Parts: sequence; C-alpha cells; structure tokens
Amino acid sequence: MAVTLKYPFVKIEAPPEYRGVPHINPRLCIGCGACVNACPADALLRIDDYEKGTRKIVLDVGRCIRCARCDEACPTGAIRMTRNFEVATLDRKDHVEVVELRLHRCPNCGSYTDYTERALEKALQILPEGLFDGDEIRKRAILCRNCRRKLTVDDAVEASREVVE
Amino acid sequence: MKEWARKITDEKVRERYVNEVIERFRDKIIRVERNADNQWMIEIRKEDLPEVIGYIINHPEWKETQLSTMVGADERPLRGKFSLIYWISINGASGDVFFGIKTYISEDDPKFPSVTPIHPGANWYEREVKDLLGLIPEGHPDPRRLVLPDDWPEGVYPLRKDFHYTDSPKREFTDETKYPYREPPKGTAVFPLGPYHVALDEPGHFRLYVKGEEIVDVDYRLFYQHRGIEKIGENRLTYDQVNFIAERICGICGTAHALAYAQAVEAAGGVEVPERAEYIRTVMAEIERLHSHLLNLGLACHDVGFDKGFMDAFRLREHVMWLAERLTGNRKTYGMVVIGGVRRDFLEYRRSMIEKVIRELREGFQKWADQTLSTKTFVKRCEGVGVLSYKDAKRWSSVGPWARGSGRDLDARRDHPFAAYKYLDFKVPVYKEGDVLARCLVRAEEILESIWIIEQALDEMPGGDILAEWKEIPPYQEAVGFTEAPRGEDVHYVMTGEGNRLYRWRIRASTYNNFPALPDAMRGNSVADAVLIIASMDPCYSCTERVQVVDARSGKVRVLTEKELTELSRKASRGV
Amino acid sequence: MRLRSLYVFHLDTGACNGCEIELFDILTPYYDAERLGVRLAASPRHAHAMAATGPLTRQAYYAAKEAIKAMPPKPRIIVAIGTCACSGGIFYNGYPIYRRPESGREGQEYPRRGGIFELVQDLRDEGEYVGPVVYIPGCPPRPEEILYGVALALGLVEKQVKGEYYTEEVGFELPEYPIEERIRLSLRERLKYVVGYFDREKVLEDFMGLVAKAKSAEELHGLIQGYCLKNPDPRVSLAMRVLKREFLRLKEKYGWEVKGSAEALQGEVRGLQVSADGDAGPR
Amino acid sequence: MSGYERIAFSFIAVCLILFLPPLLDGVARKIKAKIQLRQGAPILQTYYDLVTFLSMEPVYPTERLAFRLAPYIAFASAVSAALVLPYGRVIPVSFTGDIFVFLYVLAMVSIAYMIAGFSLNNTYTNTGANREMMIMLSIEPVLGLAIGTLALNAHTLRIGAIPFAVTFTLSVLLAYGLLAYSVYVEGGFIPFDVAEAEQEILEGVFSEYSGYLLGIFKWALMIKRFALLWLLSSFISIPLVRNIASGALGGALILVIQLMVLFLLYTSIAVIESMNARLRIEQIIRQNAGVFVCSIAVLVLAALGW
Repeated sequence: MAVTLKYPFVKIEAPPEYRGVPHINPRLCIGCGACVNACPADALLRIDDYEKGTRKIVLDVGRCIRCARCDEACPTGAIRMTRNFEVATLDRKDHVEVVELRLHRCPNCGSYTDYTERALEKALQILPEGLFDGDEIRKRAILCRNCRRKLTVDDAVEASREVVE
Repeated sequence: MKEWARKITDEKVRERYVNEVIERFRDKIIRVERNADNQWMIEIRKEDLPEVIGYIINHPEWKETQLSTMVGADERPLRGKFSLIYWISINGASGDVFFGIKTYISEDDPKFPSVTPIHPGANWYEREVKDLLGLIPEGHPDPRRLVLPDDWPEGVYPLRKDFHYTDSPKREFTDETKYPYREPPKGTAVFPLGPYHVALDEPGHFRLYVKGEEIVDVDYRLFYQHRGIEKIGENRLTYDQVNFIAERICGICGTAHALAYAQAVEAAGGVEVPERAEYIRTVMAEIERLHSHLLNLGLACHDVGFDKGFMDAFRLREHVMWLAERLTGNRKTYGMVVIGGVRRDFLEYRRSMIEKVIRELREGFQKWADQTLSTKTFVKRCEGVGVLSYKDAKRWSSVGPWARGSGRDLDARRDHPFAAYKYLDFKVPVYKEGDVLARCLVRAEEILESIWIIEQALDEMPGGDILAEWKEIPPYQEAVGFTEAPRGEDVHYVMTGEGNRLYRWRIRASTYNNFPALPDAMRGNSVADAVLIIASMDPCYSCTERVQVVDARSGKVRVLTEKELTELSRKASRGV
Repeated sequence: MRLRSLYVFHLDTGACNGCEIELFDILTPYYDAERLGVRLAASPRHAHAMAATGPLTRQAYYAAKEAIKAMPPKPRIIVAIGTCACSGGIFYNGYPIYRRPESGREGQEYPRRGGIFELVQDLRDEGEYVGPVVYIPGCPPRPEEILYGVALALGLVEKQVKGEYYTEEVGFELPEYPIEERIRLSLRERLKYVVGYFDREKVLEDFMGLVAKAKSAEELHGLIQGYCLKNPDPRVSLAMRVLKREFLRLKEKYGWEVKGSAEALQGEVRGLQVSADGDAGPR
Repeated sequence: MSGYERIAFSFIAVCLILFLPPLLDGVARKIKAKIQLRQGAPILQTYYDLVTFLSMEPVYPTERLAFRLAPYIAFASAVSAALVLPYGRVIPVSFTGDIFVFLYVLAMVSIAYMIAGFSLNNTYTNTGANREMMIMLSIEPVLGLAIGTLALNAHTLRIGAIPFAVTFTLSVLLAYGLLAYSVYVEGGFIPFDVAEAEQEILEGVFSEYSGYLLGIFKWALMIKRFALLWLLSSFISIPLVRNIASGALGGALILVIQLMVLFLLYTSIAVIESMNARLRIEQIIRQNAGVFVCSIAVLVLAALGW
C-alpha cells in the first residue's frame, strides 16, 4: 500500500513539540531586546530612532534558524515559536514582522531614553515593593540615564532590567 | 566495565604513555601541562615537530595512534607569537590519551618543518594553516591552496586576529587564479565530476584521470562549502550561540558537532554536566547515527540505480526523523545540546515513543537488509570496489566506518568515552576487506548497536537536572572535545577568551580526515563506481541475513560472539 | 498554463547538507513530490527550476552562476530552500560568503539580505533572465514545507504569510499572575534546568494554578502531592516539587509573611530537598 | 485483406506508435512507485513532461549541425522501426528484406545517440555515447541472430510475416529467449541503462540537450522501446491466435491481444527494474558476450533443423 501523505492537498499539523516559525505578539512585547541579543543568526534586529523616539523590533523569519533562543529569553512570552511552517512566499517582505514601540521620554530633560515605555512598566511591575522605599525608586526609575546619574541614585532599574534580560 | 574500574586502569595506562614520551624527549620538551582529564599539552621547539610527532604516531606498540586534529592560532595579542598544536590520540581501547604537541612560531619567521612527509595525514591541516594564518610548512609535498576561494587575494589571512571577520577581500577571478589542478598523467583523459553532480549531495570538484573507464588518478578541489564558521564563532557569537552554528557545520551529524563543542568548553571551563543530560545527549547522538546511517545506505542504493532500496531505507528513516521532531522540535539540527547540558527533557511519553520507534525500526531494518543483499546486481556492484587498505587508512589518519571497514579498530565512544558511553555496553564492528561492502556492513551493524545503546540508555537514565548552571568560563583555557559522529571522530578544540567569547575554535569534522584517502580508494576502479566510492566514504550499503539470525535466536544482539558475527558477514560478502 | 511538470536541478551553494537531504526526502514514499510532477533533473539543461540551498559561498558562486546560465532561457524558477538560501542564514557575514557590495556586511536592513538572491540580482544586472524566486525558509525546512513551496511555485496553493507592521496602537498587556512577577521569572529560570525551556511553561502554569488555590504552605504541599499522584510523569512531579521548594524559599527571602509556622516550614523544605534529590526521575 | 482494413489498421498503428509510448512509460512509473510504496506520478505524467519540453526553447551548447539533427534522426528511425511490425493482420510498411531494415533503423537510433554524444566536447556525453556504442555492438548481433533464427524457421525475410509463419521447434523456443533478453538489453532497462545512468554520467548524452530537442529525443527513445517490445509482443501473441483470427475482426482480436501482451511485458519489466541495481558496463559486455555465443549455437541448431 502506498504510504504517501496527501499534503499539500490535505492539511497536516506539525506535532505539538515542533519548533516552527517564531511570531511576536505585539500586545505583549515590551521591546527590551533580550531576543535580539540571544539570536545567533541576527534574524532579530533592534533599531532605535532617538529623533522620533521609537524602537523597532524586527523579526525576519527568512533569516531565522528556529533555535528558539528568543523564546527562551523573552521575559513576557511575547515571542513564541509557533507550529506554523507554511511560510513559503515569492516576496521576502512577507517574512518580516516589525513591532514599533515608543521610547520612554525622560520627564526631567525631555530626551529619549534607551528603553521603551513598556519596558519601564514591566520593570516597575517586577520591582520588589516591600524591599525598598518603592515610591522613591519609582520616581527615579523614570528618569533618563543622565538625569538619574545626576541624582546619584543607585541603578535600581538597571538591576531590574537585568532580571528581565 | 564499571566506570571506576576503567578510571583506575586508565590512569595507570595514561601515565605510562606520558612518561614514555617525557623520558624519550626529556631535553626537547619545554613544558608539560595537563589540560583536562585525558589531555596533555607538551610544548616543544618547532624544529623538533617531525621527530616527536613521528615518534608518537608511528610508535610500533601503541594502538591506532592518530592525528586527531591540528590547530594553528594567532596568539600574537597574548604572547606575540603564532602557535601550532598537533593533537594526537591513542585509540584501540588501549588508554584514553590525547597529546597536544604545541609549538610557538614567531611572526618574523612564519615557517615550520612539515610533518606531512612523515605522516601524510597532516597534509590538509598544514595547507589549512598556510591558507588561514600564513604559516608556511616547509617541505610540504603539495602546497596548493586548500580552503580559501579561488578569488581570495594572496597574503590575506582571515584567521589572524587583525582581520575583521566580516571583511571579504577579492581579487580578479581569472584563468590564472583558478585552482592549479595536476597535469593528467600521460595517455589519460580528464573526467570532471561536480561541483554540481546529482549524486554528490555536496559540491566538490573531482578530476578523474581515466583510461577508458578506469580511474588512473584523482585530483580534487573541495571547500566549496567553506563558510568561515570558526571566525564567526570567535567574533560574532557568544559561547551559548556557538552551539547553534556548530550544529550547522553539518546538517546530518550536527549534534555530534554541537556536542564536541560543548564538551570542549566544558573541559576547558570545568563545567560539570548532570548525569541525566549525559544520557540524553547519548540518546540524541545515537538517534542521529540511526538516521545518518539509514540515509547513507539508502543513497548507496540510489547511486547504483537501485531505487527500491533507496525508497525503503528512506521510508524507515522517516520514522526516526519524526521521532527526532517530537523529541527536540526539529527533524535535524536538534538544538538540544548546550554548554552544561541539554535543552529539552525526555518526559515519560517521549521515552515510550523512542522505545516504540526503535523496536519497529529493528524489524523494518532487518527486512530491508535482507531484501537489499538478496539483490544480486546490487551486491555485484559493491564487492571488491573502492578498496582502501589498512596501511592507507592508517597513514591518512582515517576515522569512522570508512576506517573501520579497512580494519582500523577505533571508535571515540569506546576509546575516549564521553557523555554516557562510559556507562554503556556496546561493540565496535571492524571489517578487514576495505571495500564498499565492508563499509556497508560496518554501518549496518552499527545501526543495530545504536538501537541497543538507546535501549540501555533509556533503561538506566537517572534523574536530576538536565542543565548545569555556569556563570563564567575562565579565559585562555585550552581543551579538545571529541565525539564519534556517524562518519567518525569529530574533534573540536577551544581556547576560551574574554567577553563571553571564544579566543580560538578549531573544528575538525570526520570527513576532513577521511577525504585525503579517497584517491587511494578510487585508483584502479571504474568511472561508474566513482560516485559510489565517494558515497561509501560516508554512506554505505546493506547488511545481511546475519541480522535475521541475530534476532531469530534471541531478539538481542548481545548473544552472538564477535567471531560468529564475523563469519556470518564473511558469508554475506561472498555472495548471496 | 499551469506547469504540470517541474524538473528541478539542485544547486548547493555551500549548505550544511540539512536542506539537501530534506530535498531528497520529498522524493521518498511519505512525501513523493513526483505526484506533483516534480523530478530531480540530472543536468541544469533539463531544469525548469533550480532548487538552491546554502548561503552562497564565494567558491561556489562562479559554478552556481554557470549552472543557472546553462538552464533553458525560460521559465528559470528559483526555489530557495532553507534559511541560508533565503538570506544567508547564520553564516551571512562570514568572510567566504558572497554578498553584493550594497548588501553591506553588518547592516540593519530588512528583509535581511544574502543567499541566492545576491546571485540572482547579479545575473539580472548582466541582462540574464531569471524567473521568480520562491523562498522556503527553515533550518532545514520540513519536507512538507518544501512541498508547500513547490506547490506555491506550481500555483496549487495560496501563500499564507504577510509582512506585519505593528505599532503601539495594538495595545499593551501586562498579564497578572497568581504569584509575584519577580518570583515567577525566577521560577521560570529555575525550571530551565529541570525540564528545559520547552516544557516549563506548562509546568509553571499548573503550579501557579495550584498556588492560586492554596491558602497556606501546608495546603500547597497537599495540592502538589495530589497533583504528583495524578500525573504519572516522574519528571513533571520532580519539577513541581522543585518549584514548591524554590517558591517557598523565595517567599521567605523577600520577607513575605508565609502562612504557617516558620519551623514547620523549615522542616518541610528540608524534607522536600531530600525527596526531590533522592527519588528523582525514573530508574 | 480489404483496403479499408489496411488503411484503418495503419492509422491505428501510427497513432499507437506516436502516442502509446508515453502512456506505457507512465504506467511503468506508476508500477515502480507502487512497488516503492508511494503514490507516484499520474499515469499521464510523461505526456505532461513531453509537452512542457516540446514547448520550451532549447539551449545550443554547440553550433554543430549533428547536435541539432540527432534527435530528429533518432525519432524518424524509431518510427520507421515500429512501422515494419504487424498491427493486427496489417503491416504498415512491408517488403522482402525488411528484417535488415528493422535492425538497421534500430541501430540508427543508437547511432543518432552516438552522433549527438560525440558532437560535443563533454566527458559525460562522450562516455554516454561510448557506453551506448559498446552495448549496441554487443547486443545487436544477438538480436539479429535471434530474429535470423526465427526467419530461418519461418522461411521469410519480412519481419512482420515471421510470427504468422513460425513453427515451434527447440531452436525457436531458445530464439524466443534470446529475443526477450536482447529486447530487454537494447531497450536500456535497469540493470542495463548504463548509457543514460543519471547518477553516474548525468543521463549521458541527454545532459546537454534541452527544450524541444530533449523532448523529441526522449520521445524517440520511448518509441524505440515500444518498437522493441511490440516486436516481442507480436512474436508472442500472433502465433497464439493466428489460426482462429481471420478478417478485420480477427485483426482486431490480434491487436487487442498484442496490446495486452505489451502491457504485461511492460509491467513485468517495471517490476524487474525496481528489483535491480545498475550493472557496470564491463559486467554487461561480459554477459552479452556469453549470450552471443549461445545465440550462434541456437542458429546452428536451427540450421540443423531442430
């Protein structure tokens, strides 16, 4: 008896363990760039624009080697390996997913920081409330690096960002 | 043998080897250092290279000594000099020792005496350091370009530290810069093979010098697939990321490479791997061997036009691929091995999946082997073809089934036990005929051995973590990692560096040691068999009714003694 | 007219063999591309399509160029199989890899450049006709993935992906879990060492479910015992126990009030350590 | 025999010669696929392949006329070879001595193949041509002797008339065996397909052909295979029914049986093909030499009247 599968005329699902193409859930992404640092193939890019105050996280599925390192690194579960594999196309632009996020603006000096608004929110969520004087840290965390240094505050956000990354 | 017993005997044996070398070359040795459990680094002056290496490799009593790898490094930022290390291993289950014979070479006089005239196996290694580092082997019989593309300018050496990894200088691609092939011998015609030949699954150019259809001599130009992986690994990627490029050195035996790399770093950085991870690594390595050997046996059938055998082998193999996909998330490039352990665990349902698949595979494979070896035309094509003598296999430092088919008794899994192989029991099939059929029988037997290894590993798999936590790897530590890939021993050398990056990474895939021996196996054969012989270096044929006997008696391979097996396979090789 | 016959010549421009073998694989019984009219051609002269794999090394470049030029002038479809052929893959900026000068070698461009398209573009610049390029990413692509790409080239299926550009407008979610985010992240990290990155999400989810139900450390202990009894997988049970130990330790470390007396808890933690290390995993 | 019958059957013959071979090829492919446990190409796939090739412009690697003409020569020769065979009771082209013409035009197909191969300075095509030549030289005499033995028995030099007149003796039975063997080898089926070996020499001469030239060439080779097998199937089927078949209806009966035997032959060949690996050229030559000696012995037997 022929054992041939009917694919592509009949759909086939990849097994649940399959590492398919990654996909970014834009509602969860905080633009921390952990995935960009983890990616061995440079399929993920972080492009900051301090003029416009935006950060783009770019995922090119056509460069992705599907090692799932991004999935492993992402603190919010925004980037996930899907089970999808039907991504052949004639146009490479179809392979690109971009998430554009706003960079946080320092309320003190008005310049853009090197983290997004969402990353800040996440950092504040992680911050141990009972451990220090929360309000004090919260006040300082939202400042840009220069202003914070000026205020000679210990780098709580950095510490929490390390946890994130 | 239990692990502790092996360790004690090993330690004594090792001392004997090391002491003998030290005694003999007392006045020539500058420094001796133990890098890892089984690795000694011996520093000598460059003038003494041929003598010391020749002594160890051609030692009449030491079994299956072998040039495992050779590393050239640009240590100018550290010591102002280049370095060369010849890694020589002792095999044949007679002691687990790696000698690293190291020497420094100054920039002003970048020459060193070539070892190739004494041991031809050094041929490629020395040409490679000439290409990539500009160190010139004096007295090398064949100093042509080996690795770099034809349009690469002279005098630019990509592995030097002052070369930026993304640079890609070019020179005009003209007839003059084309690779200088040897002049064909008198009265022969040139039969080019490749780079794009349907039956060679990778590009490489062969020139067969033929009389009629008989091959008189062979020349080749390879490295169409040179991708500068070492340089990328030393510059762009961090320790953890290198695993993934190591896996992509070869899409078929990627895990063996990733494992060799991880083990090298673990040895250099003193990372302890949890036992469970070692077992999982072993199972993955064996699953890879299963699919690789089935692939190779299938392709051998394809190369002689026996498509039924090809299709059936691939049909069997597909189940192994599906298994791998469910265990690791991908059919190949498993992405399992990382420094310190593995990335996915074998949950209970995955375990039972493996058991089911290998049980079915054993049955299916026996049927396949039966059918293929009863195909007369197929056996006729393989017998007595592409004979590689033991002498040639030894002098080229060949490894894997290619060497074991020619009577070399070496297998890194047994001789230098890594991962969980030290706890497991298995045999290393060796055949003396040296022809394509012998290589095939080695591979076929190894499939059964692999199934047996997996069964044991699943039975004995311990609990605990699957990944060790490691924070920092101390810089400038050297070590080699080695695995037995389906094609033979893979050796990775690492020198750790700063900033979470490697300082030097040297990959030696098994084919690197096997390929130079190919012309010896091809001479005197027919053009029609050229592709088959090339394929048999890597893939092979079938096995025989012996397999059936094995199973019919007991269901376990263990019961047959080696002698019985050898006799049975002799029968098989004499004709069906 | 729809192509009912597709002779494919395979062109390896420096790939690792992963894609090659998957390409062979689509001819074998389970996938059998022949039913779509696909056959591997022995010579580029017969080929309607060129299946390119590999990141395009400089040494392979010249031969590859000749191979494409040797194809009949039409249709010359290029099928880029694998991530390397699509964009250069992980090797994209190594020194022996061919890249056009304007592709740069460390750029931030997207879609990422590299692979067979560099050669196609060179040929087009020279005035050679080269047909459409079908990109099939994957490392290596599954045989189904290649079949899908081939079917796409033959016009049998529709393409399913589309580039996406999201901005802040999609909205932001910061999910809340039954346990503090910092502790969740720590536990998640710890699980990587026990069951690996893949299975940890499921285990952690189950664990948080139990934490949400439990009102005290004792109750949590009981719930986890129950869970382990129900779940026959010793690895998951082990992970659960490790999680509980870590969870209680972290709670304590950050000075939270832990229900139940401190002494009892200490004893329990010690006991857990023994059980987690001792009888772990199947023997 | 009426003129109408002649015209009708000749027309059918031409249609069969031109359009049946791709179908047979498709059937063979399907059978092989089934043996390999896969679905396989549609039965009409070979037609699709031919149509796509015929609609494509070729690339000319050389300016030589021989390269361009070879496919047409092969095609014309193959069709001519098929035309001297019986279709039902009708032989489209028949004259005394057409045995020699049949052997000659059959050889012409191989010669066209060689012309093409040697018109290029390419080792693959040269090797392919070389192998084709060696095979032809080693098997054509066997084929000739086998047909000669039968002709001797049937006392006719018209190839189409032999099956209507042959009587069964020992030598004839042996000659049938030789005929079957030589048809199989000459047809270039595995294990004897060394001249077009894909993995060894990239389909030999075909490696430089493309577009419609390749289409015509492949078509020609399929027709040649058809002619060879039609010869065998006629020789098997006609003696079985020649006594009961008369008139146009009898002719139709013969034709149907011929077709049935043809399909049977093709099927069994497909089975044999998928169960074998390709031999080396020197192995084939050695084997054919042995068979040649046998065929001389058979001819001697026939001459002695056995």
